[in-house]
Amino acid sequence: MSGFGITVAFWILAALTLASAGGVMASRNLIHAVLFLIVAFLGVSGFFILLSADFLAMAQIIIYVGAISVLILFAIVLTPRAERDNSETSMVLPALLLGTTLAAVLLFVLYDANWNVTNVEPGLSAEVLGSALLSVWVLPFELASVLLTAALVGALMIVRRQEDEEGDSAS
Amino acid sequence: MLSFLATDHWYDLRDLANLYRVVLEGLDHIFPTGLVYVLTALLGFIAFFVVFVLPSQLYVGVYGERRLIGRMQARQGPNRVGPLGLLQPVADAIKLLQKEALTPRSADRLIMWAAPVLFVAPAILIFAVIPFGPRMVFADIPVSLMYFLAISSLPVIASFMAGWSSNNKYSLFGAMRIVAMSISYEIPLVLGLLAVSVLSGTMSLQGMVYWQQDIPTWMILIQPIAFAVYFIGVSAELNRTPTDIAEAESEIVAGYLTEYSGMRWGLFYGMDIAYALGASAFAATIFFGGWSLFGLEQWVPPWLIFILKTYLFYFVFIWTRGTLPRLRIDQLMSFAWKFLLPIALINLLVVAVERLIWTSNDLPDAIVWAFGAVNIVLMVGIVFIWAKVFKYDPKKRPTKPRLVNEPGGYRPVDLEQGGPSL
Amino acid sequence: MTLTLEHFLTVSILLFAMGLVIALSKRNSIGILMGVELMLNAVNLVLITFARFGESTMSITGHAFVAFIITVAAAEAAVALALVISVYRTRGTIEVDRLKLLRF
Amino acid sequence: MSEIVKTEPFVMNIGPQHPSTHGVFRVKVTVDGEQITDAEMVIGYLHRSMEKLAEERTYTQNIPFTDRTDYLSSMSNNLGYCLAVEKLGGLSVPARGQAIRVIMAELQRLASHCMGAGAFANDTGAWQTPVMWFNRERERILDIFEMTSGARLTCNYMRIGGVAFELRSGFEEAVRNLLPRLQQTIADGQELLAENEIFIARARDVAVVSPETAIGASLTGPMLRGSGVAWDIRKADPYSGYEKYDFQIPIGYKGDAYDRFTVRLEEMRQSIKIVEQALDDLPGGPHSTEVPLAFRPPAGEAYARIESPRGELGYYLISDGGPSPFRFHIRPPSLINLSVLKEMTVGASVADAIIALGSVDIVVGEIDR
Repeated sequence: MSGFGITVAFWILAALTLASAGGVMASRNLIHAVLFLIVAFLGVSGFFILLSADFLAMAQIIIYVGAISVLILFAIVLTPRAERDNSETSMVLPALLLGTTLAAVLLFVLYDANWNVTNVEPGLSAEVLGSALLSVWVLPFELASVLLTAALVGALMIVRRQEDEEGDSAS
Repeated sequence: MLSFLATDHWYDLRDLANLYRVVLEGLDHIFPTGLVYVLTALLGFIAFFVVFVLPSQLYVGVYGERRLIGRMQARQGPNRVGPLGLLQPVADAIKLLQKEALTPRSADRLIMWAAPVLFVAPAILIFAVIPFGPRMVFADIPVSLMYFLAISSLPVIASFMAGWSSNNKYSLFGAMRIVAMSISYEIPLVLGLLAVSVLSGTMSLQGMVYWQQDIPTWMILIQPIAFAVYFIGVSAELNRTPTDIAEAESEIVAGYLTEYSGMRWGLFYGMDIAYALGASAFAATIFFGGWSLFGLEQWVPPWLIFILKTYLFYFVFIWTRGTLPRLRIDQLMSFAWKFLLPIALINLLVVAVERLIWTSNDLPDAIVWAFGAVNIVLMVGIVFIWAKVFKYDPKKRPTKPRLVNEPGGYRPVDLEQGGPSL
Repeated sequence: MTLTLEHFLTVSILLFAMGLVIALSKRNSIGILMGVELMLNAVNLVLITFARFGESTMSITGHAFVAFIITVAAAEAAVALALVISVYRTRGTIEVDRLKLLRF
Repeated sequence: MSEIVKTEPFVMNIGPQHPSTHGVFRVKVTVDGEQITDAEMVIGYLHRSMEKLAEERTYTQNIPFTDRTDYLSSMSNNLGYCLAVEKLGGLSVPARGQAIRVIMAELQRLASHCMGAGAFANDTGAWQTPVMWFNRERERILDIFEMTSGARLTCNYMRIGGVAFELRSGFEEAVRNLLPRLQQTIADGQELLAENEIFIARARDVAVVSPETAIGASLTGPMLRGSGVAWDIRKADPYSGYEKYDFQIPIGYKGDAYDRFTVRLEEMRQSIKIVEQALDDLPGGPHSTEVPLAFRPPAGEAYARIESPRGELGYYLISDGGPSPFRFHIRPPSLINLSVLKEMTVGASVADAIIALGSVDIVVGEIDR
């Protein structure tokens, strides 16, 4: 995988993604953190495009940026002002230590291992993905739809007000 | 597939890609490859901007909309600056540039500054996948339908940023409303477009144009339900009346734009028009045959056909804006969830079955017309069933008050024996 | 310059580590959720990278997994935020170090 | 979402500078999500102390004050005040003067309802179109006022004992040309709004005032009639010869904002009928009785009421026999109609509160005086 444009795109995306992930970590305001998170999501979808996973890149934007981030924003606005603080607990040092160690170990493994790499474009398109989802992966696919329904109903049940339930049982 | 009369001569303006290719080849002799890459992209963008976006925005979006709405509202509209007021958009732009962009003291300065910028970027990106002609498309990617949906979910974030950072209660209201509404309307919108994609068997916009050219038909005739869902969903996403609750000027002043002034506001305004144009172009591509016009595209420049179709669709946006009142947020939400979503799901199911019948029995293309007939019947049927279920009968609903001759106390409503149903 | 597997995996490892640190150290439960989302994204990136570079006849598996992860992430976010709001309603806070009681 | 999730209530100001408070009127609402849990009316931004000022001026000099209370219907205000003074002084008005007064008052009702219906449509979000349509016709009515009295908004046309001037030549023709246009505009408004699905969804069952509440809060005008109570001063306590004309009282079904709107439209149709009848048999003779400029009514008190476009407009005067009133009090229909606003808005959403306020059709000049 080479070429001037692709290389430049990779470095820009890498810088963007990692910097905005750092922004999520560093920003004290929860709303700022979400906005950084959105940029990180967009960066990851850029990587997906670089890795010729067009469909998933678009799905990533639609779901992560269009739905999940918006949900998070909604949740933040619904909880009042005092809860918009994004500071760390006292566990920040151990967490940093653990994170660094994990990154170091994984990076060591990555550069130590002898990956069985091909540079041939596998030609994975949305059609291939679709037929795979509906043939090989049909059971997980159906399970995912059940999961989504369950999550929908579950989320509704959790946030239902107490008095609503009483009103329902009374009527 | 290209039974196209267009030649490769640069002066053949039926396909502007010819001209562009000649320029690209000429530049290739002068500049190194990497620079040509950037230069031609820039050139193409500028040409596109000058030929389509700027005139459309200024003269269809600003001037045309104001003149037409003026006409609908029994007044003149802009007619002072230049002949017929044609320089009005330019004057407006100059005025906006001169104005100070105020920032409230308690606002979140950075986000307030960044919101209009982030609002602009997707508006331009949206046009990248729209085919203006057989070869006139920036990025003919195979998932351009998904691309459109993905990009159109971005400005919501910018609107939210604008509303939240202003630190104004009206703005926050507007931001909350736009977020809630866009989540709700995204779902029927996606399902409606999915049905289109299922029937045509492609997610590429260019592929859909070719599909419609080959049958030949328009998708709106085959899938009226999908079109209805798309139109309602997109006007909700775009904040056009009757769903402009996010900047409802009679309720929350200007919604998320309350604290914006000067060119920052101008960017929001201009890009709102650009989004509406993008949605119109998208509808023209998917539902109205794009640049094809039943063979006429061989003589008339396809891009002209396409732009005219876009403008016609945009006119519908202007028209609804000039006439319809605004719905309340809970009505909009329940409309999305209780009506649009089920209807989009039913449509998807029917279309999937139709597609299955079509491909597995190897039927001729003309069968699509039969599908269209079925879908139209289905649409009418759904509307009637819906009316039955909700006992909707406009004839029995009183739109004029009762008349009495003598004053007195309360007159109870006589609901029995053929009285009005309220 | 040629981009290889290592480039992409390095990015995703760093992203994962950052997500982990965020998830472990943040006080606000929505902040923790954001860390989890970042980690999921990093994993997605790994899967896509291997689907692109790995030598396999079933490369699409990676894409299929990512599709499932995105689905699950959407469900997870919805439920998690519903929980956050529910917790906020009963306890008046969503900061995890103040949520000490096991009793509801 | 906002229905499911409980949010932190916060206070929001609607007004005094807000696109749909119809003047400088302020409602302090406490909202929980989109739902209003408390509303507090703040009035007085336009207070000009008219009632006190009127005690220093002669009866004739007070007529221009009445123009400026309900500035959208100055003719009706003039009429109400003049009726009160005439009652106090025991004066009578010649038949022609009475007919001219009726024509003017009904044209004023048309103009005012044009504004009210248009502004209400604007509150529902029909972006300026109905307001422009109705305003176009209102302008034509104001042209007729200008032709008759020399002023468009603050006409100052009625006098104690009659009207200020004889009608100009061409007046009748102008009015007769105008009426079909008005019919057409009302029909357009009916089609564009009253039969519009979205408009019905927005206004039906919103801001309901029950007949009991309406009577209990002494509402008058379209507010009361919208609740289904047949009450119209023109019928119940006729003045200026209204008993001679054939018209009907429109009453609503449920007392919601939609009923009030349609009642207003129907009142406009009835007003056209009245104007036509009045023009058809416009009596000759003098337009006014001679009343001395420094008119001194005998000591006593009088209350006269008329059906203004907004409801019962009453003028209460006490005379001590001097050239200026001892006490001058206005019963402004807007203020009393507004008293049910809290009842209508609490529990509704912000959007419905705007509809509720618009359906009252207030004029702040009259509320604050």
